[in-house]
Amino acid sequence: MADETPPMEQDRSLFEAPPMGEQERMVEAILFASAEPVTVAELAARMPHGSDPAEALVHLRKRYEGRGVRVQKVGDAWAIRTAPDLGFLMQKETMETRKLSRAAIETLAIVAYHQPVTRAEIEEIRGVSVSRGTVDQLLELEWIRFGRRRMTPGRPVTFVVTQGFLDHFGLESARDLPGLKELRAAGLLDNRPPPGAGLEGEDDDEAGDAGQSELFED
Amino acid sequence: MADETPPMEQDRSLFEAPPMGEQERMVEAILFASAEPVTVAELAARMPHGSDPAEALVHLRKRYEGRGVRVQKVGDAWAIRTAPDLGFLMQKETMETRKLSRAAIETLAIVAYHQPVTRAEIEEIRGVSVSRGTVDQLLELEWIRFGRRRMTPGRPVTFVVTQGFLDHFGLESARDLPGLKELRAAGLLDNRPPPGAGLEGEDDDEAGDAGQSELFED
Amino acid sequence: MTDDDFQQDALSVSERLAAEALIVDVDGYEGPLDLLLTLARTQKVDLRKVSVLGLAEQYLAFVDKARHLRLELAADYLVMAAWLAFLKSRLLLPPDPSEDGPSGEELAAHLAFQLERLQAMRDVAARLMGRDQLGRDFFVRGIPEDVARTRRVSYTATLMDLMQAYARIRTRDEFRPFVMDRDAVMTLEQALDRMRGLIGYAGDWTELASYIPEGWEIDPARRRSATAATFAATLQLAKEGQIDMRQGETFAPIQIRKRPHGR
Repeated sequence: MADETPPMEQDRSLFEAPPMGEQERMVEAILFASAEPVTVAELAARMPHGSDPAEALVHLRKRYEGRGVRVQKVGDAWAIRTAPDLGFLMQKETMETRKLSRAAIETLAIVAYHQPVTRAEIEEIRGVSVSRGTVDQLLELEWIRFGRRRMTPGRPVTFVVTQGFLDHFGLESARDLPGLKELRAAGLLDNRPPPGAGLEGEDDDEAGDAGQSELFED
Repeated sequence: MADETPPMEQDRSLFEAPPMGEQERMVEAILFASAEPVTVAELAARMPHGSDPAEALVHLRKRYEGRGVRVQKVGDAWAIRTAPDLGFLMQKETMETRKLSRAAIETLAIVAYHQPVTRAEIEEIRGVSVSRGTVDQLLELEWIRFGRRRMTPGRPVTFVVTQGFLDHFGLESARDLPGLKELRAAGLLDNRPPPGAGLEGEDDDEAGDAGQSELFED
Repeated sequence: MTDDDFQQDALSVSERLAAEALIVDVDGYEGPLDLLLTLARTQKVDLRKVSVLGLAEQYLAFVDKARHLRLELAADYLVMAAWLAFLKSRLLLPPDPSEDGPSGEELAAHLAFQLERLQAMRDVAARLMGRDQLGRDFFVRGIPEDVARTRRVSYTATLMDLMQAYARIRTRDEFRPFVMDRDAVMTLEQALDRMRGLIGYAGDWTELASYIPEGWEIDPARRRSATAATFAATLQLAKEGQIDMRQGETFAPIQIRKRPHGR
């Protein structure tokens, strides 16, 4: 076998093909990591010279019999797939993820930084009105919830962020959100002249509900 | 083989949890299907009522020992990853990773070994200020995130490493960082304030963030 | 003889090059601590046994050489030099019991600790980067399963998105001219712009109050501001000779009209 080896092959191929157990491991790893089903020819091209991926596949296929996943032929290629009887477990995997809209993410950011905050205050900070859909979406995602009513005329409801929000963003508490100064230090803000008077001033009229604003004094 | 079982699934879960062999298959299927690590809680939520994914994981992990892929712990989650010794087969899958600067690598190591750590502490250890881009890059890679605020004057935010960091470097937890024990034993992870840092007191444990930067500022 | 001369020259040239190389390398150091660590390594001893006094002398000699070659050193290098000179004197002189503050030994021990710690972090950083890495040595599932049975949409956002959104809102605010921060204020410029546009239609005497823009006449604060601004604007236009103004008596309505030969 070694006689026929082209002179340019790797050193490894000058010796002999790896043992079948090793070849089986290789096929397993390649099938697992490949983004598409892999043909026997492709397997052979990627494995050390002299390997026999077809035989390794037979062993591997047998090894996965009755397991939670199985080695399956797709056209003339091979892939690892979930056992059909376990398909019901995959329902969560079918979720389609989409980015939040800019309006939603800005509203969420304001709730997180200024909670408890009323809709009117959100609108004041964003400078545009907040559509019902945006708030509904954040409520539905369970990232914000209703807080206490504000003891001001009209007794408006306030919004606060939820534990689910903290979990999603990997925060231990909303107080750990970085302040302006830290955002700037992390390069998330352009280096602009320091703010003379930030939003705190506008919101401070209700001392009891000042919330987190004290965190952002630069 | 069990192609016709799905309708039975629901009924069965009303009575008892599936046998452990079945649970192992389920965990196997879920972990195979997901590119991201899956927590035990997520596994439990997706498996029939009464399942014990933690125990199933012990069996599954053992089953994959020495195989082409392995069951790996990542923080409090689990994932299947190819065996590192087979990386040479995977040139096709290799992603072009952004080359990290020396400053970024050192900053990452300091966050990992000293976490939770403030920016001032990072600067104290490196002896130079940390540029905006460095922290920004590590945040963007999702290798570090903001941790709890330090309850010291100024309440600075801290940085900690993420699950993504553990996953990337194949670590079960931050406790498994190479050389961590030796560093700790040598006292090199202590927060040791410079002598005479504060005139107020010599209580070494309550190290402020003033740090050695004063050395360079006089 | 000539050979000797030649050799001497060659030697001094290479010496000079070596010295310059050393200095030019200052740019390659990440601050004085990095430079000190490099110098400490040339002592070829365990970092825990490094001679801080010797290190201080090495550093001072280095800075001296840089000065000699008229190379500019960043301020923090010079600050460190001053501090090390101070440390050196503390280490050499017998301790003065009347003096406050840490002893030279304490300061030296802390510097040694810093150097050892920095070196340790560099070592573990190298070990960390030497580990098998995801996407390079080991790999995730290439075909994450997606059995399209129940399709649910889940919205996602990262912490970066959140912080960038907040930063965006906040910077927008920082940049708003401060007069705009109070929407109950009309500026002279606004009023002037408005009046210039309207004055062409004022052939007859009209009351100044009728020029208050819509939406400004109800809220008292807004009305006050708009009146003041509009009045100031008419004074300006009168001064420019574009309008005439009159007032029947004190507190009577002010009236204006376009000057017939104006413009």
